[in-house]
Amino acid sequence: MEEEKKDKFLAPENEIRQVAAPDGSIIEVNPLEDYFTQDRPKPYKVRKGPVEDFLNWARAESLWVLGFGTGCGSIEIPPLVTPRFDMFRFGIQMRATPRQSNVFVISGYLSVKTLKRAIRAYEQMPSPKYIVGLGSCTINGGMYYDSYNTINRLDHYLPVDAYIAGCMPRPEALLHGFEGLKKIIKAGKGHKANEYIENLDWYKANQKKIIKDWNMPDYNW
Amino acid sequence: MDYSIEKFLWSLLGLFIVLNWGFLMASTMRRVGARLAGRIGVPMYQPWIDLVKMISLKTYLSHGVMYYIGPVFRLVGGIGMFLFMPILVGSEIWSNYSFSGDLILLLYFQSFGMLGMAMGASDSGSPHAAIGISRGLSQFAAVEVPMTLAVIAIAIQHQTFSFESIMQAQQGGILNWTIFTNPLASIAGMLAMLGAMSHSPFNLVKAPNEIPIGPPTEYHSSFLSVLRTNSAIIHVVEAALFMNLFFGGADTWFMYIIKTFFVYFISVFVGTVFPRFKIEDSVRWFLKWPTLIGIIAVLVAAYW
Amino acid sequence: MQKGINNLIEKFGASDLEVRRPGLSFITVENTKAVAAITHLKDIDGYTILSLITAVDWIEDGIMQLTYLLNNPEEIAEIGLRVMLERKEEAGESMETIHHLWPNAKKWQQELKEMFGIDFPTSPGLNDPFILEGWDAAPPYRRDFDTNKYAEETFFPRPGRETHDPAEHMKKNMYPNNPSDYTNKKYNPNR
Amino acid sequence: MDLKKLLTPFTAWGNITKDPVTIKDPFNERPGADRYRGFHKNDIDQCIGCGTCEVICENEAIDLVPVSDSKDGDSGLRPMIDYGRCCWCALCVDICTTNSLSLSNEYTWVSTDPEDFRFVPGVDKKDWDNNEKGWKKPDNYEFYSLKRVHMDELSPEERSDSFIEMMKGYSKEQAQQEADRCVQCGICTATCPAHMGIPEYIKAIRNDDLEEGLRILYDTNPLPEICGRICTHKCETVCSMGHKGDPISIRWLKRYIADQNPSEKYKEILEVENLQPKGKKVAIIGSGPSGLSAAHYLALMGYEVKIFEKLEAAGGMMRYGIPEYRLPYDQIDKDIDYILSLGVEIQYNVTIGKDITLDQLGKDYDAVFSGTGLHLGRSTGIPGSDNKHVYASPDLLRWIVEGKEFEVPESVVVIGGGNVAMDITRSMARLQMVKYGKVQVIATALETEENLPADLEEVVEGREEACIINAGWAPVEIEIKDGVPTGLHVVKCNSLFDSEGRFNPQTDPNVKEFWPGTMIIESIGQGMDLSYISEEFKTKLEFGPRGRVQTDEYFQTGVEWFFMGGDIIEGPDVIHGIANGHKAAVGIDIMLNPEKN
Amino acid sequence: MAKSKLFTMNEDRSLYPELDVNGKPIVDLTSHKYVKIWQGPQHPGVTGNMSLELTISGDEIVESKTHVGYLHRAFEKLLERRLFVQCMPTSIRLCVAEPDTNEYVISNAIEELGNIEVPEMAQWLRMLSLEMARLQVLLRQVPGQAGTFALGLGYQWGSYIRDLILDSFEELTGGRVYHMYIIPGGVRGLLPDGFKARLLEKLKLIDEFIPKIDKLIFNNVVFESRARGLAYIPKEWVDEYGIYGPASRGSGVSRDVRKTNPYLKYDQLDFEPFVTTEGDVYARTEVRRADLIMTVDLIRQILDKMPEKGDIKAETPNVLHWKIPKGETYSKCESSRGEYGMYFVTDGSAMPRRVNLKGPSYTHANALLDKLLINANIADTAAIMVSLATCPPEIER
Repeated sequence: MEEEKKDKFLAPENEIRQVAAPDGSIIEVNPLEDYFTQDRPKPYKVRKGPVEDFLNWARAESLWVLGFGTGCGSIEIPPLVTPRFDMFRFGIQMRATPRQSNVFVISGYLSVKTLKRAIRAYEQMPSPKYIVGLGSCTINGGMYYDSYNTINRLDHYLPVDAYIAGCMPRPEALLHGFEGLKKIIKAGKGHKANEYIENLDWYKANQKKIIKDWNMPDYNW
Repeated sequence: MDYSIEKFLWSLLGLFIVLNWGFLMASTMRRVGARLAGRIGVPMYQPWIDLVKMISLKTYLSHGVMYYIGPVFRLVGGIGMFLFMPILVGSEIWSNYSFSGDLILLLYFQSFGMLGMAMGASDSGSPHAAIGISRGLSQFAAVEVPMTLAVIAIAIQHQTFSFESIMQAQQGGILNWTIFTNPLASIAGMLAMLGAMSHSPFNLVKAPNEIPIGPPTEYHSSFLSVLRTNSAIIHVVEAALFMNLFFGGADTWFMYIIKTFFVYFISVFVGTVFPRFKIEDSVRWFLKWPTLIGIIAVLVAAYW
Repeated sequence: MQKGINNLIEKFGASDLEVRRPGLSFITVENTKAVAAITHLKDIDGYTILSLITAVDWIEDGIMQLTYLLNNPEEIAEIGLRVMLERKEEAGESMETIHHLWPNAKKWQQELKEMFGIDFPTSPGLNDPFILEGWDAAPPYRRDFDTNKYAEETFFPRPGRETHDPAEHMKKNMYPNNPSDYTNKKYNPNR
Repeated sequence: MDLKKLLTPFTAWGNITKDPVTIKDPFNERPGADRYRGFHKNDIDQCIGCGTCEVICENEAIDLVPVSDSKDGDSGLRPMIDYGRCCWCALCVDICTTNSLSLSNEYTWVSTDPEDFRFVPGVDKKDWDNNEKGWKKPDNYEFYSLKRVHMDELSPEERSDSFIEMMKGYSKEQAQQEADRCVQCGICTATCPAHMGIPEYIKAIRNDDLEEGLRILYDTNPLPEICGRICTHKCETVCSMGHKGDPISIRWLKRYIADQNPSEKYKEILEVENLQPKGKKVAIIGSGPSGLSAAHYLALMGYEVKIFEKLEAAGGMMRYGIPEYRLPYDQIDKDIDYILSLGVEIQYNVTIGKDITLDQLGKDYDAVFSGTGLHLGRSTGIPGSDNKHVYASPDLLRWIVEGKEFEVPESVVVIGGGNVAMDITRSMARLQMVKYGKVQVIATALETEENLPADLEEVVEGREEACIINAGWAPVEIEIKDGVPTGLHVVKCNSLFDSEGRFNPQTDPNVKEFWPGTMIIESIGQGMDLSYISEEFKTKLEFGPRGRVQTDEYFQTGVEWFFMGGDIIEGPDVIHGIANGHKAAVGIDIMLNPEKN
Repeated sequence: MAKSKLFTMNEDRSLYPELDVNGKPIVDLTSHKYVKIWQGPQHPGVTGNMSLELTISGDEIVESKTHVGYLHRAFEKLLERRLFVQCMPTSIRLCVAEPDTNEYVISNAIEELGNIEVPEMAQWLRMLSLEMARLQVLLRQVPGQAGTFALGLGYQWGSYIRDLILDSFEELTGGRVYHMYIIPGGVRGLLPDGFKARLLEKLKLIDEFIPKIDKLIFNNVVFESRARGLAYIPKEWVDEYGIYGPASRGSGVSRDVRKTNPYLKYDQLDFEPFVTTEGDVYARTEVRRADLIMTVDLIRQILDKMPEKGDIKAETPNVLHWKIPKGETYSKCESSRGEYGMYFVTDGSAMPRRVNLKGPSYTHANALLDKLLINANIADTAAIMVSLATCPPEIER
């Protein structure tokens, strides 16, 4: 039954198929296993000492935010990169690709469909990485608490470092949130990424409970 | 050529200065752009923090050997350009490893990093990187044409392929600069520089609007820090290249900094107020006006 | 406007005309004649714009109403064409497609199929996922789908909240032995 | 290539000379606007915990949590807001019935813990509690009507010479409009002595389901017609709508339900066809509200009930103490007839203690309930009050009902400012109008104008009917000339209670007045008559302050089978009587069926 | 550039994969001639959280498919369990860029079915908030069009003025992005003291801003070369594909609900929507630029003609149990993107029976965008999307 259900949602490009190798032999390819790694990620070592403090300081003063507007909160991101609020002066910059970002602003509600992409983007970010939950929706469902398509509690699916209250939070509130995040990082507490990896099974179980077509590897490096 | 340790250390010091100047220039230019928009912009020291942060990030990603080597190639390209070009004119200490045919080598090194990047990026498996690389290579090929023509014109003018000689020939007054002695070649070269600097309107390679970041899409943490280091070096070195060719080189570090800043600023000056070209437009553009001017410059240099 | 409505009534037996305001009327057409009526409105009466297609689930009456809103830009008039389909318990009502009249119609029909379970045979890409991904419950816009229940069961609402009804709370604190509780529940079996 | 278009973009570099427009200190420089919808504030002293904010919140962000004791008009609950739900739309502020809730212009709250974002504004201290700015409900903007729907009434001219009921009752539209104003908080239910399901029956009116409304009424109150007219409506004093505007006319809405249901359909609506007889008998002394209420609920429980009434008709004070223009007799009969139709027997003209002793009753019946009420008028005891032309209001009111002949003088002075005083004042005014065509009645009250114990509308209507009502005067002496009073001497009364809240009127003897009148009516309260209880029996009862018999929660006295309720225990008003009777009925059932409980 | 050539390019698919009977291209990805890439949802070039599935050959798009649903919150379902007044906070979040149109259409539908007459003062205030909302959108959109070609300077300037307009909104309504100003029966407040003067002061900034972007954007040779002839929409498509607002006015079809079905007090204002026939991205940007100027003018007119005082809200039944008799209506207004409508059905209960929102993006982003992207360069996707002003939340709702 479980298998059947899984197959139902498998995208065509992820189906097990036979391909011709360059030498002419036919081999079977299971994209989900062969093209992606299924290895469990390992938590990184959290060190202590002045060097680590210095690195934490650098991490805090150079926040690269992933440009992924997951919800309506993303409307307040442009004011932050434009003259009025200008977050560049605080060392906060936008990046277009998850590989180069270390802060993920979940801007408001996450539909199930976006959650899947958000998980993927989050897992692709290099550690240590941070999540800022924006607005009521990430805390307890907010406006859409009774919608069948939006999650209620972000912390069940991704580890969240800081929450900002508001709907919409003003740009200043966002800057406050980043300031708060900086404090957390400088205090050496910004290691939620490890928490995610240590509790991966719990997170994955939660994620899989609502993402019905789990046609992606368990962990996206 | 002198292969002593002392020489090597001097070059290393030069590299260090150039690297930091590159970072400083990058943040300065960003602040200038920000001011134009009405913003304050990044702090001056932001690139260094970014660098430390990028190194501090953990990596557990593998895309294959070429993926690792790509940034190294790129850096080698940048450092190579630096090493084989004299820094200050007439200075033994700051002459680096320049030799009589270094101009040719430099043109080669310009493409070296690009090719390394191409291999690394295509190994990263991201289609955006592949698109970016194909754009980069085609634009580079187009830029090379006016660039080479300008270099040839200058080489003919000065009858040498040595930087040192070209720079020496421009000493002794502002009017001796190539830009005044050979304006056509200079124009062709400067237009090519706009392409080489990867600034708008010729920055489709990295166009974050359609292909996020382009070739380095998949690069992160220390890989990206290598790329960042390289781009800091290469911006200064590229600027120095054009400074040496057209603006008489520099005889002191102060002049070096001033002149590279201005040469680099030209590309920023243009880039800030123009949107970017599509790749076919930019290729067409380079093969049209700059190339035409370059050919004329070569003809003028050869037959006048 | 009037001409189009007259045509609908005379040629297609439309009924239940409701003039909401000058320039906007709603009218019911039988489902077998609907596509013909829409084609007539588009090609002859000048209702060239399809503003929307949507459905209303009248679960009590066993009716699934389809509304086609057509706009006539020349006369500045809009007609909402109601088509009453027989509602089925397990979704799967069927209606003729109009994607040949407007290219956008196929998207609406795709959405109706996904959200209401209404079938439009031969409409291209009808079964492709449009909005939902991996949805395996009933079509969510049908009235019998309870979104609050689904959300509570699926999305872990944050625990620890408790509310008090003022009247109940005051009763508990101020007059726990209300005689009417006694007389109502214990002694009057009719209540 | 257009050279102009190549060069003009460079003009943008002109901007380099301009300073950045960035806000230098984004955390302090730009506070929220005056109307900004930031975090919640709540004036908890003003808040009554009505929960309307909870109902309007579309995000279910508001919970009501207990923070203090419940008391009349204050549920003791306060809104707790979950900022994991809130969307700062401020509908809760706009609908707040007391205007206690508002928003500040503070807007930053960052936390690592998602559980942090819940707080009770006003109780959990926050930085922004004293923030003046922020969203408040705009003027001229309400989510409901603050004005009570006016009930049609007879004009002063029409009513001043007749005892026809003056309030005409609500029409359907009026009733629904009035019912629409209710926010259904349920604060009133606790205050109502009978704890009637007020929000529920108002909802029934809105839904135009009057049969359901009647069922709800009879859950707690078997005399809706009567209560719908003359109830003291304590509920309206705590109505949450009364904080910003007029309270809901709960009493008139109750009357509307009762009026609209024809008496012949009552049994069908109330589904009382098949009552199961229990074979036990209960006697009830007095057919006032408490007695009737007890009889009703006992009858519903299947007891055989018999009422002993001293007078000729049932209703007690409701019939004999309240003038007809407020409570027409046919409406009393409607309620009483229904109760009698449940099988309740009633015997008139029986005086307990005289015709039958209480002990005998106790032997004949399984239980006895006594609701004999307050029928003795109290006297002020001032000089001249022992004159025979100085009357007590209960007697006069009863005479009017009974149709007893007495002389209506041209000028009357009434001592008292309560509802009974108003009743007698206005009744006398009517009688004068009939007889003389003019009115000269002066009512004088100790209390000041604002604190008059009578209902405001009684005072207003009385004045419309040309009665003079003077507040803040203490009676000193009744002047008697030739054995007939000529008037009342009064002095200014400044305060009624001392600093400790004890009754201690302070008068100013220098400010004097004289109200002329040939009849003086004392209406300052009533006393009970317990003469029907033998002295021997009294020894078994326990007496408390003011001579009242002490009972337990279910109005059971020291004698197991003897229950007492109504005005003699609590009150005096109808609704307390009804509540007492109801509870006593429950107590009797508990006593008689211990195995069931 | 000759647009007729581009038009035929869109039609001519001889170089590119054949189409099967369903109009689907036959693309063999294993031929290495084509690459399939996804733009979005995590992608800086798409407008909002949506994605495009592109099959490309080189830099040229061969086939495009729009994917939406990343922002689906089931508004229409949620509104079925909200009281009428509770619909307001929920429905304004339908489109974050311009929430006021949502406020208006749903209020208007409720008032129409509930027979509520809105006081005159409230109508003027509503109009003011609608126009201010349009202004703040256009301030981003006009220079934002150049931003899609990587000329971000104008966008930065425009955003600054937009922030100032949002400040005005904050003063007027108490909210920066979600205003919650229009409410069934009226609006939630009069103009604050000195508001008029401050707003007029800000409008002067826009007067200075327009010549600046004229020089930077409209007189920019690179912008012109990229925007001219791009994504040409012929006049015939306007009805067929359901194209509204600036997109239709750029193709020579004047459609403006404010003119055709005047609502509020628009009939008392003097304005004429700008129409051009070029039909390309440049034309649409020009239309928006003209709209920006017109909106500034309209706000001045409104402030001028507006009464000083008046009722802000009609008396409605108690919102907690306001029931509206059975009925249906389609309430519409002109948003910055075009006709914005709401189909509203009531059934006599206290909650709507069915709400269906129809924003112009629904038709723009689906069939039309797919068609316009064929044979376009992937570098132009962002520009085409922005020129159509696709707003994903109003597609999936």
